[in-house]
Amino acid sequence: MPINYYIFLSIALFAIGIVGVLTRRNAIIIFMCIELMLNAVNLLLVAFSKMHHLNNAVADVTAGTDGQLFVFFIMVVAAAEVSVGLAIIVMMYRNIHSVDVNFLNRLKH
Amino acid sequence: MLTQRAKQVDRKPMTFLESIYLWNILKGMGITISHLFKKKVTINYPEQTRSFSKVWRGLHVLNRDEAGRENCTACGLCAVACPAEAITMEAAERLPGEEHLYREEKYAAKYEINMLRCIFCGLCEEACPKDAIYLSQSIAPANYGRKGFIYKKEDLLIPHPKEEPEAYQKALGEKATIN
Amino acid sequence: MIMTLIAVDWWLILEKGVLIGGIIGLSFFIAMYTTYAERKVAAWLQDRRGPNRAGPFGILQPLADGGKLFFKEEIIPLASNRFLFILGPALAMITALLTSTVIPWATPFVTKGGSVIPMQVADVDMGILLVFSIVSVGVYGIMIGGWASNNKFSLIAAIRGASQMVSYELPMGLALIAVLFLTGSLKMSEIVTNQVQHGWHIIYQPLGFLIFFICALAECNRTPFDLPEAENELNFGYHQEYSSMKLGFYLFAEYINMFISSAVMVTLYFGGYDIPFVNETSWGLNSFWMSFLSFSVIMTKIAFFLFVFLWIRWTIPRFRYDQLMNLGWKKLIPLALVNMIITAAVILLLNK
Amino acid sequence: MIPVLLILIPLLTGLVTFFIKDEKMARAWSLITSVGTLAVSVAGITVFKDPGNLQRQYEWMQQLGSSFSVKIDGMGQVLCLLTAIAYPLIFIGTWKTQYKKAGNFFALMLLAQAGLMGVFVAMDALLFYFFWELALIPMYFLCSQWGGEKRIRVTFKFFIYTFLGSVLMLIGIIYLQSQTPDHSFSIKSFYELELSNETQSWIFWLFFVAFAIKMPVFPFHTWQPDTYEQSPTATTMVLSGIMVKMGLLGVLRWLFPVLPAAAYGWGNVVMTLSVAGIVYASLIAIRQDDIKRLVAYSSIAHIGLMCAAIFSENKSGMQGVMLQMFNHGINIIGLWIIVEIIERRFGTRKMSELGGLAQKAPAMAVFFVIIALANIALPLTNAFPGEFLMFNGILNSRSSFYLLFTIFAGLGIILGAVYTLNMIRKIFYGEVNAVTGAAMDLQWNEKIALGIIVALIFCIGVYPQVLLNMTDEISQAIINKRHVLEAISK
Amino acid sequence: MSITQILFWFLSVVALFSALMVISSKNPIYSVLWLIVTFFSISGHYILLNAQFLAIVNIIVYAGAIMVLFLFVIMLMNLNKETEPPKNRWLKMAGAVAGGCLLLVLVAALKDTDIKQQHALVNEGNIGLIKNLGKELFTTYVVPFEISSILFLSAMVGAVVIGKKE
Amino acid sequence: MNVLIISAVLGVVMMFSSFLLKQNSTIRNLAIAGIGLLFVVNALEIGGTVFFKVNVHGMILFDRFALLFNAIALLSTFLYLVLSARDMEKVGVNYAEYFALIFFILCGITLVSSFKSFLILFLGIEIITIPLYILTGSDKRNLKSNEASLKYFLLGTFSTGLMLMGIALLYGARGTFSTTFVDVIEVKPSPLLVTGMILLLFSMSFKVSAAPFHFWTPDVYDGAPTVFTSFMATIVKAAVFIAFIRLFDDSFEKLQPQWRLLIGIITAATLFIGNITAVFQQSVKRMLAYSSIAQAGFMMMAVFAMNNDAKEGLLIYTAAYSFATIGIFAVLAKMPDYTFDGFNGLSRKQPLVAGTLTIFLLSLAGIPLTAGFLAKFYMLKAAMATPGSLWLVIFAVLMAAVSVYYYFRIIQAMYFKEGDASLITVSMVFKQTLVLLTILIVLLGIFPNLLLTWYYF
Repeated sequence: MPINYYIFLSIALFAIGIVGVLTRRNAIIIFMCIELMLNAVNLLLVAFSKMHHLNNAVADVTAGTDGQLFVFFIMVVAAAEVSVGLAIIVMMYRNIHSVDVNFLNRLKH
Repeated sequence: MLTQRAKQVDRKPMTFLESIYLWNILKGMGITISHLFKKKVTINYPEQTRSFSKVWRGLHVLNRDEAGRENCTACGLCAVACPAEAITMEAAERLPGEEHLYREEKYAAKYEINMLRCIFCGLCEEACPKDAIYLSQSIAPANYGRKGFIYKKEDLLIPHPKEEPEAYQKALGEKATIN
Repeated sequence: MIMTLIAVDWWLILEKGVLIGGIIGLSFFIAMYTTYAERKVAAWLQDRRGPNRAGPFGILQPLADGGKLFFKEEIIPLASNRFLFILGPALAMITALLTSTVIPWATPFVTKGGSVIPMQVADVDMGILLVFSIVSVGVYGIMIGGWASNNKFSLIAAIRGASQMVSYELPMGLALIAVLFLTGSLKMSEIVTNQVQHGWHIIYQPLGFLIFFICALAECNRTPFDLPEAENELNFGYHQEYSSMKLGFYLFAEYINMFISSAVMVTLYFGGYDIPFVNETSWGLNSFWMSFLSFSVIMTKIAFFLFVFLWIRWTIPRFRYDQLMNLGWKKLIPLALVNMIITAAVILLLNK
Repeated sequence: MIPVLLILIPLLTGLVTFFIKDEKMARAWSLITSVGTLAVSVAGITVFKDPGNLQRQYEWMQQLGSSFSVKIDGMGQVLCLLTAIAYPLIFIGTWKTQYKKAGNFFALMLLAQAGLMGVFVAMDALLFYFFWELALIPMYFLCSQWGGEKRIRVTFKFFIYTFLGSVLMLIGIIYLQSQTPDHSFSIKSFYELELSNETQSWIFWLFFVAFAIKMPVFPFHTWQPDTYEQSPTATTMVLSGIMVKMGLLGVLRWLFPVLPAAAYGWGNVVMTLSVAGIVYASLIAIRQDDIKRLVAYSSIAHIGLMCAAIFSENKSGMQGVMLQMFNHGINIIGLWIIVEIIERRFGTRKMSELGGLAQKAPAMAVFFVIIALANIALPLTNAFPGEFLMFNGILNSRSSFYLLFTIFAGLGIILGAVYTLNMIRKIFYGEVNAVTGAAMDLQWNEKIALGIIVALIFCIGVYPQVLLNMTDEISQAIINKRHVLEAISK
Repeated sequence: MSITQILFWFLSVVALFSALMVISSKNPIYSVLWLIVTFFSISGHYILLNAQFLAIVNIIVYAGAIMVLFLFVIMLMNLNKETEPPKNRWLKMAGAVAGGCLLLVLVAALKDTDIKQQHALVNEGNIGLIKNLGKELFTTYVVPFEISSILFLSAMVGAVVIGKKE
Repeated sequence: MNVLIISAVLGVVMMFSSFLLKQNSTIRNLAIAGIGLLFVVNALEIGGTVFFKVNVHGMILFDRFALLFNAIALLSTFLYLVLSARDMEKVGVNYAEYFALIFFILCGITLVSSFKSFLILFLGIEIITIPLYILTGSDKRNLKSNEASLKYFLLGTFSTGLMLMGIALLYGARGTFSTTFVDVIEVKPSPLLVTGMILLLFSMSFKVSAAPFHFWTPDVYDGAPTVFTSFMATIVKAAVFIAFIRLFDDSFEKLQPQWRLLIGIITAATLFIGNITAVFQQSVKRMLAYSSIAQAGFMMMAVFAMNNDAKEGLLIYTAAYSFATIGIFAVLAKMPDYTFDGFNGLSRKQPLVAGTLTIFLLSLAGIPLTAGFLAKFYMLKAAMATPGSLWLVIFAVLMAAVSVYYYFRIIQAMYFKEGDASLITVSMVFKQTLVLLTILIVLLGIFPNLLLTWYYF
């Protein structure tokens, strides 16, 4: 597959994620859109890793492995982030019974 | 204490081995598996019925004498004795020419027992001076409506000893031998 | 386009199709008869006889049950979410069936032409991990169903079930890692081959097996971990609003899960299709009988495990929810970790 | 060693003063130490004036190219002497003024003195900047803490103004440093810089704004009257008597020789501003009723004259400025002392409420008149030679508008005479009213202070040669440097 | 069109469509479900790229753990109803436009990248298999691996701090 | 390496201490001793003693710059704990866990100050931010704290997403995650490279709260418990700046034409927004938040200039800024009233505290003889060395002059206004530490070589 396709696909996913972050008000959905962004990155990294593998496999059999490992690390971190993030959201919900980010304006005054 | 099976409750804190329950679970599983090989106590009911005890009180039967005449004189003692007030009846005068049907001059034109109320205590049997009602060894079959549980005289009457002797004998059951 | 179609290895597709069909059929069959066995075993353990009316010894009972479920009225609650309400049981069923893809059911079958047909739908490199991934997705069936019912008991049950499954996946995976230390591969086929060569893993990993087994119970929502269906607390659990075949799917999915998890356990710890103490390859059986024999061996082992599932169900009372979580997080996970570390240490020592 | 001592004595004694709780003690202690500083300063001029004593260099922040390099040149001598004299005068003159937390007050005063001394002797741009700010901070605290009602806002304005100016200067300093071949901040490297005309011209403003704010020159002066008015008088004395000289010194030492082409190019503009400032400040001063504000505006006018004289770019002007820096400091301190007395005695600074003081307090009247006349540069007073030299300088400047500048500057002098005499008339003559009725004459400390000032006024008025000798060499050097560079830049 | 290409386009369309549904669904539960679909299609892409390990891990971690948590939270909060009050339409539009612009900019920037002629190896190459990844992970990348354990520890402590009732 | 490993271990120790140790004071002392230990081992590493020889495969490099910054961060943390550890008790019940999180953050700080691979950068930043989300929200009953935490979390993860996209694009262009730039840049660099670089720039700006990505900062700093605001506004922010400059120094130096102007604009915007908005604040805490943005603008100048002076200066800046801000926050945490008026007349009640506070504020404002001046001086000097940057420098000093306004408001309140501000009990140690901080600031302000000699050791 031409690498271009993967670049555009993941950028599109990334942009969709960003649009979600910008337009939605529900904290959980915003968070999900962020996860979507991370996944777009993951896809791109894997595609690149295979690209580099194709280019450099002769010189280095493991060429491109690092890209996939990075994806692995991103997943690991995302898992940790989710646990913390949801804990925060739940804590918030316990207090104000809403996850609407538009209510997050108490700090403004 | 009588059975000597009571056990003092042990509230000591559990040791580590106890607290993982493994041994106890295995013990329990041993108990259950041992039952796999035990004799099954179930009876294959319709094919195989369980014999009733001698004193079993089953469905009511309105008795006839040897000649097939009804014993009941509609005296109402059974209805009075009934603690559940399940029995109602209407009396009628025996007309001439009906002597082969009824033993006495008075008979029950209508005799109903509401089986939903009846508690099968057998007091009606005790009260009857004519030996007209007794509790057999059969059980009330299931039914779809309430109506069906109000047993009419026809449902209660014992088959005619002359016309259907086998059915009569069967309905009589072991009661016959007692009497 | 045509060239592409021609280029496809249709024979392979056919072969796999047959295999898949066979396994699905087998799964259904086993599941059906596990319901029967459940009742039978329950009866036996309680000194009863169990179903014996439909057919000789009641062996047609599952068919009767199925028929009954089929012909019952389909009720979809008005306030429920219609699409998800249907999706729930479907997902449960799909995930339950998918798991069987990587299990090697028998020794490979060699045709006359010399081509080898593995008795395994796909010998994936990730093997056991695939099972895990599918199992982890299986949670959705329960959650979606429970939520879509729009009934708080269902919801609570669904959440209980899901959290239970998520929690017990961890010790399960950790216990598994110790096995993977031994085999050095995630491929199911290699795991089995390794056991054929070096003896069953249960010898090396008794503790690991125990943990795995307990987790398998929890994953299948079986007693003593059947909290999602705790009738006396939650009416009927997450499938309370379900009726007819949708309910049937849930129930079936549970039994299929039992079957598959037994198969996985057998494959991982009890040598898969291996017959213990003998070297069956030396018997000189032809390939078909060899496959058949190994298949019956694995099925026997699975049957044993299914029996153990049932046996446990009728022995041990249900856990309380906090006990369940305590067991999972505070006992099993540390235990599994210790097991893992010890295994690793021993392997390192022996290799030195 | 002398310059280091000049900085260290007030710095250390100032820090000590923070811990003196008793007011009397603090006052006496600071007076003694300031006299000590004066002694050192005088020693520097008289006994130990060999270069080895007047110059010191220590390693400090070599990586940045900066060193602790201090030196007292002729201009430094004048200004250090001024600072050293002024402090005892201030302390004596305000001996009776009560301060809350006097320890802190005097400590800050001494710290400011250390900063001022540092500015006057620093021969390293970064060091110069350090002391520039160091002098400012204590002044800010002094004005804000012990000042009048509106002190906080006003002094804050003052602070922001000066700070803004100084950071702009900092940019200039950094830029110049980056241009020096050895990446050094030393004044020597700066002097050796040869920058293009365009570069010079924008850096000029970075520096000049800082100095102009400090002096203050006409459009940058708005902080000054308010601050003088609101500050405690002792602080005002430091501000107007010594601190404004920082700006002048900056122009003379750091601007002119370093950026000669720009100074030449912008000379007309600056002179125009200065002269406009003279007239403007004088006109406003005439309208003032508040003595403090009047003196403040008169100070603007005087400084404007000095600034104009600097940019006249000849030796006469330069020397005049250096002379006048000293004289202006002395005179204005004298004025402030009297203003302080009036304010303390009568609780008002409004001329319209005063009157007839000559009868009640003749000694004060005498002193005041002398000082006021010195302020308008009557012959025989100290300001006369200074102003004479400055006018001479402006008249001889190579600016094509020299005549115009001279006329307007002269107009400023005349106007100065108008408001000064008017002030004298209003305060000391006329009817004695309720406010001034209970007036009493000067007390011993005021007499001492004013006596010294008047003595100085006359001494220098009669024999300014002492100061002229000191500044002769340095002003020549500045001019020479300029001429050399002008030749190059042509 | 080979099978691979067909699969690629199919998975891409599914991924994009479901991603769009994630951000446009009114009901959060649907968003979660659509997101799961997206993850599956991305996993499909991984398989296409023969990154099997990542495909599986993606499902286990994202679909199997992370999204379950999301679903949990949403269900427990009972957000199934349309709780999101209508946002300022202009703001929404602005967000969409901003995102679109970003997309455009990125696409424009990367349109003529020098590597556009290059290909990603599909269906082949074994670097995505667990053996290779594992070897690399536990030799070269062992330090980051250990570091990520610190990350997890901190997340764990954090979740306890936040979640524990006082 | 010493610090990285030992602080991770100490974090675990603190985790367990929550149920092993009963006394809060014991936990606190343990933590402080731990930081002291970390400082010592870091000093040993500077001296060449490395306890752990780990093959990092070129992903981490503990060079002088990193170690020196670690020393600053550890010293700041040490002082911070001495000053504020007691105040953490008021935040919530999980006393030991807070310390554990701080130790974990220190791990992250050592990582971001020494990374040589994007992977480490990513992990380091996450290790820093994830505990910070928690600490921000640790005052669970306080709605503001909750909100701050959520806001911080959402925006933080969002920026992480941007960063990862940037890293991915860079990987696509170069095929490695190493930050060292070996490629020869052609006349027109690859669009992938530039796009990735810009995304990284944006996300790093997010993390250091540079405008226009700063908007989370005031809310988060305001909402977080003051003790933790202190930590995150100083040490953490400084660490991320170190990462920022390291990243751009290592990776993107050759791309300078592409980013110089952008960073210049970001710097100017940060300075402008930070300073101007700070002027209008009524709450000191919020003012400090904006001031931290303003200071970030100055620190951005180091990235902008990217020369040796910038690196040295950033070290000084981090030290100066951290010391001063920690001190101010420590005092603020003891104040019952966070408005400016709350400080009225503090000098009469607590002359020593007010005095030290004044020095801190002067340092932040950049008055000479304090470290803050030299820090700003270095920044200006570094920026000046880059051609065509005069506008930025002039703008920066103008903004510095503006900053004086709001810093001096506190001084005015303390010294010149009437009022009876008082602190909640302060111990002797607290005061002594404040004095120590003051001495450090002044010493650094006069002799920056005390710090910088170690850079060239």
